[in-house]
Amino acid sequence: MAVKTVLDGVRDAIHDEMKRDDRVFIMGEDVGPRGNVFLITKGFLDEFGRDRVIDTPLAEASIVGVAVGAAMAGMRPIAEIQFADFIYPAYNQIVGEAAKIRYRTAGAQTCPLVIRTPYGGGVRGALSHSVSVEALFYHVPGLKICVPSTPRDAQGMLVSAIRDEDPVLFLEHKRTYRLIKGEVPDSEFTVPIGVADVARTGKDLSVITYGLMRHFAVEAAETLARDGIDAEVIDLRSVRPLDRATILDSVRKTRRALVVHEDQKFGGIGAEVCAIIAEEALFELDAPLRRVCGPDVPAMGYAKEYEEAFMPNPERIGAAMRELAAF
Amino acid sequence: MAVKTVLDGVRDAIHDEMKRDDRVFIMGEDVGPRGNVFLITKGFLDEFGRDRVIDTPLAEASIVGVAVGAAMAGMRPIAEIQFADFIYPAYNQIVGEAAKIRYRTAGAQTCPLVIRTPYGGGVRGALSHSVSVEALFYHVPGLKICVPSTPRDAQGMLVSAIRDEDPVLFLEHKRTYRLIKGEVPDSEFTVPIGVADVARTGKDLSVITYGLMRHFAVEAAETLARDGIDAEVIDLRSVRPLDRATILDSVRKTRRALVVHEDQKFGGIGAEVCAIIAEEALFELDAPLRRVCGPDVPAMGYAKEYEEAFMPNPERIGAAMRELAAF
Amino acid sequence: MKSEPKVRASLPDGLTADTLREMYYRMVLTRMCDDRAFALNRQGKIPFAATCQGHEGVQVGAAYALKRGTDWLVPYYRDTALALSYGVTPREQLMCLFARKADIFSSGRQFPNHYSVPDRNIASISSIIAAHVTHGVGMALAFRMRKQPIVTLITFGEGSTSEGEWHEALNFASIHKVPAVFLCENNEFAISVPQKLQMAITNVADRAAGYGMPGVICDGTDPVATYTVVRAAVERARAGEGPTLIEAKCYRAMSHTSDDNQATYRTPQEIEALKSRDPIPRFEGWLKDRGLIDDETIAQLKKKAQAEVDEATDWAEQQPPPTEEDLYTHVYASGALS
Amino acid sequence: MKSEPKVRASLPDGLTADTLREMYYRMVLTRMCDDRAFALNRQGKIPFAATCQGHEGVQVGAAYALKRGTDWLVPYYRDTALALSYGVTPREQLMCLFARKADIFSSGRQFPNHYSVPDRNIASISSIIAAHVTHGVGMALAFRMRKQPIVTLITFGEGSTSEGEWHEALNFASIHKVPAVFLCENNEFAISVPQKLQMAITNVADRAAGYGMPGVICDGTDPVATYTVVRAAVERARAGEGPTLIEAKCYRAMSHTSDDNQATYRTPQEIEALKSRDPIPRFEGWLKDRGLIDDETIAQLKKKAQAEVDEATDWAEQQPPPTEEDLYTHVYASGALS
Ligand SMILES: Cc1ncc(C[n+]2csc(CCOP(=O)(O)OP(=O)(O)O)c2C)c(N)n1
Ligand SMILES: Cc1ncc(C[n+]2csc(CCOP(=O)(O)OP(=O)(O)O)c2C)c(N)n1
Ligand SMILES: [Mg+2]
Ligand SMILES: [Mg+2]
Repeated sequence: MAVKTVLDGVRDAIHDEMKRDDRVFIMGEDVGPRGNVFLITKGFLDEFGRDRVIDTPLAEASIVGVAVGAAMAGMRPIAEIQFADFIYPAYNQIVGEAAKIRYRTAGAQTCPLVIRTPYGGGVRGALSHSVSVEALFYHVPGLKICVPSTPRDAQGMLVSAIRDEDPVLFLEHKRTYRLIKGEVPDSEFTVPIGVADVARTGKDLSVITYGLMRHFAVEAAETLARDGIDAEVIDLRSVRPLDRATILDSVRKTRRALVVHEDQKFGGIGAEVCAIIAEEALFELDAPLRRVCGPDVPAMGYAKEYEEAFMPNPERIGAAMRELAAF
Repeated sequence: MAVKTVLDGVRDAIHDEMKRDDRVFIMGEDVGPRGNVFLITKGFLDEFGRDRVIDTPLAEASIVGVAVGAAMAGMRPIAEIQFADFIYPAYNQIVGEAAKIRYRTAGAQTCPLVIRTPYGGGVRGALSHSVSVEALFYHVPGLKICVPSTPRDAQGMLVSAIRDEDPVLFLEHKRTYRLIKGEVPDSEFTVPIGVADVARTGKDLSVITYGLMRHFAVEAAETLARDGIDAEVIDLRSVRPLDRATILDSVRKTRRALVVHEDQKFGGIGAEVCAIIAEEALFELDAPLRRVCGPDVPAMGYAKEYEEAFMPNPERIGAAMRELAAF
Repeated sequence: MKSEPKVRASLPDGLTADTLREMYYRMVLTRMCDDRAFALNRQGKIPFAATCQGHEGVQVGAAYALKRGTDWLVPYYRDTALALSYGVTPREQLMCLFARKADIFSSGRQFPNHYSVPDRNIASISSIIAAHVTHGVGMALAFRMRKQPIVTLITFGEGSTSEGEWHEALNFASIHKVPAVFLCENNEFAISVPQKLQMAITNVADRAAGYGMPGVICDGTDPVATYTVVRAAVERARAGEGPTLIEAKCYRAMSHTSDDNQATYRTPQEIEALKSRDPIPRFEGWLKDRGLIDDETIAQLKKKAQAEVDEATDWAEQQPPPTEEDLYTHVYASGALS
Repeated sequence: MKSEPKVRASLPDGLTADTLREMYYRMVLTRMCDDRAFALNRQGKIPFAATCQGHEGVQVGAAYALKRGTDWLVPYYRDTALALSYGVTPREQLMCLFARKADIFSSGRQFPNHYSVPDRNIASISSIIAAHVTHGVGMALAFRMRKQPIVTLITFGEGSTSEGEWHEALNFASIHKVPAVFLCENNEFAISVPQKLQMAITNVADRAAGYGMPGVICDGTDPVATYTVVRAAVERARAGEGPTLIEAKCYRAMSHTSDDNQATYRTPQEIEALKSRDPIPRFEGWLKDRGLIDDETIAQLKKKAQAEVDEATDWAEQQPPPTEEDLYTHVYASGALS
């Protein structure tokens, strides 16, 4: 197995699927000669040509809308939104259109589309290059939403997303792109959408998380392990569908749950995770549910101080874990 | 006190505020001679003139965007989106812009704007005229979201919204417009944003709800009262800010909570309500939390059968209440 | 049918006398479907109806300019005549009005006229104005990528051209020279908003210059005039020369939909005056002038259309509605998830 | 300053010799601020910098065409010269680069150059391209409603004209004849995407026809040429005659931002060739030709600008950053809620 970054995983998934299936193509801003702002599609234009590597105008609604039409006509487009913060102008196409095409035609038309976008903070992206958008979309039936955080998951889930028969919003945490390295199978593989990953097995409490925070939670768990606190860390990997079974199994075992996400707390993914636990496993809990999340302010600021104050880190996560374990 | 419909309440609030404050104006599709598709602004054009009653082009992003600019320049615009389903093209302006202006300027610029729109089902509005959009926005710090359901609340909260210094998304359940009648003070009054209403006092369980469902929940509670089950019904009235204190006080008293909303369940407002209860009052509960909500399908269909199957009704709500009370 | 008249040589390119009569028949059939929809709405049998009265000329003309079975149509909700001329049957149309389970457009999920008839190359649309325009561009892009000689016709009202998504669609289409034709059915109103409050220009076609594509105007009450310009644009698109924006000037005879009342924003005189523009008697006159139709044939065709619509109504009304279980189907390929 | 030359009579309307030298000074000052930002970025002192090199002409020209203290500016992130010519000081500019707490634009919350300087009539913008264009229209509408004789200048790149929101803004502005001027700084690239992949037209100004407003082109490397057309448009707007779309042809000398590397999509020859279009030596030549400046004055002004930028850098660097508590302020008028 090769050691790759998350960025490598994303690139290889797109690349290999484009080679495998000529219905797959990519469109977005600066995906051509520039090779995407993170260099994900570097070299693709030369390899696949202008028909399949389309530098679009600066217009997100049409990036998604044109891709929706192409998907309806039998292609497998990958629509790239340069930064998640710029997905808002395409909201209508994603929520009002793509997510409803199968349903509104009673299955006669479908929309096998991947919308990829880098999200999240920790790279000094300031107010409009740091947002987490998953909670703005996860309420929408008809969409699937992936939030992988390891090179293997990024690659394997993106392949699954491209082969999926339904629209998938694929969120890549931009801080993980180069930071997170890991082993990835050399031969073709997929990681299914909708199955959480138990990133660390433990018995004292469950940390339910995803994205960059998976890594921070595992780091915190390792630190706590030295003090005899044995935490389980669940990486959701997709927030719609959400793997209820893995969450509930873990919580029933540990009887304590902490949800961690970088995204703001109020109405975030943690809300639904808590609701599911409170509906299904309330009497199996030995402690109240807890959430460690981004603060309920409009966005992450540019100054380092804002970014640091906004993002949960291993220390803050570890402190909450300790408290919960001691409850 | 006069008896009015919700529609009357909305109209009177806009009308009275436009008379009181010449910074207030309304813009939207068909608000001019047509007087809005529900006849809310009927006669306004004659009374206030073309400068303050603006029939806009069919272009929602600019309806909100122009209003945002006018608000930044000191006006108090009311931007109307004809149906909530058409708010998606304006998502960027609401979420990416309006909600962040105060924060991003550290208070130097503000955006006192009301975005009003009719939402919800039960009027055979089919797939694109029935949506509930509150859960697509309530995660957004910087926004306030009102969901009044009585004539008094509609009028009083809309006045509060127009006078608010921050952007308010004001959602009017279109089924309540003519269906719900009630007494409204004759003299000027406001209803604060962020304070829930105890629609019915009870001791056996708490039903936490809003919008049309408030009325269905009260109806169900009255039916159950005949069998000696005494339910408390909390009408949230605004979903951001959310009145945590009223929710928690009620749940601590009744020790059982049911959340009811028409909007789809997964990631809906009920998720956050459940999470708050599970964080703050877990050991005060005698039963698991429950939610009765719209189903996790993309939208309400046109045929009566879809609509009826989608929307919670007093019978379904009552059945869940009975079960919970008996737990 | 009697022998064809001498003037035949002067028929527009590509249209035979039979085709012209068929076009006339489609206009009449549509009118009857349209009237039936409103009658059913007044009777409380269906909650909603949209009208295309005043648009029959542009729609029938455009439909016949396409290569049926090959070209795709991305229509809008006012395109009853277009759909009925492109393979949709009166039964199918009535099924959607009644929102029956077997409604082929959406199984009773969408408002009438929101389609999806993939076996006849008609796409699905939502009610969200202009959202379908980029879809049409994407479809055209896909056909071109696959080297299929398919042209995509995308229709919309003049009000729709204010939407940002419309702009993005035309811009993209022109840069990539996709084989699409944009057809604006300009009826001068977006619900109650007159054109002068929708745009500061007289001709929507003038917007084409901003995208570097030709903008053409035609008389949308005249099916032959529309046919001619649409056909030229379709040929241009098929030849790889890029998209065209066509503006067909027509009018809206009735209120926006059964939920609207145009008397609140149009004077009775204005509404009355529209009658003189009715495309059906106009086209009748055109055909008669050329000896292509006579009163007897007209009466016969009208009777036939009425019978078709009556039969379709009775049949559709009898079909079963969706059931509660139908609510949960087709959420994902794999069923319902969450 | 020595006595003014004889050619004075031929100066452009509204511009004195002093003003022209001041304009030159703003261009030089901007260049030095710009170079400083990149130097700080390379030193790892600031994480991000945007450049306006190649745009100084259009920006300084436009700024001087406005009535400072009255007219409003709704700029975009590349408008360093515009801001520095409209009252923003080098200290303020550097404070935003260092993201200090007392940064008057955003208290260190936004990327550099996203403004809000309401006391000098400069609006706040986000990084979301074209979202500010409707804001400018709304501001202009508000000023007109209040009968204030204020003109709003709204700027953007040519790439931004592809966004749906841009289209909606121009359409609305023209229908309602709001007192706004739309200024496109066409530098031929949207990051790496060349104009021909952004639009199928050569001149952005051609888009104006679709909105029924005048479209004017000027040489954006020439401050005087830009001044002249912007001034005419401002007068037109102030007179209630409606908005104008101006396209200033300029170029981008450097990579898009400090995060970009234009060598991946532009040849070295292309980049080299841009140097001949540099607005600063060009304007120097123009001023010298007219006897309005000499080498000594030039050297003096450059020295002064350098001193200003040095002082501002040292000062700004010393200012305190925001603290953790600052994260929670200004969420709502009433503080933080949820
Ligand atoms: C995004 C959106 N906004 C508003 C509406 C409501 N609406 C439906 S049709 C219509 C007018 C459309 O006018 P036009 O495009 O000219 O078509 P016409 O109905 O005149 O044929 C409006 C405003 C909608 N369906 N979608
Ligand atoms: C909505 C949105 N999409 C994409 C981006 C990323 N982006 C930032 S600047 C830019 C190019 C802008 O080009 P243009 O408008 O020509 O202005 P220029 O930078 O050339 O001055 C892009 C694509 C963004 N900031 N916002
Ligand atoms: Mg129209
Ligand atoms: Mg540019």
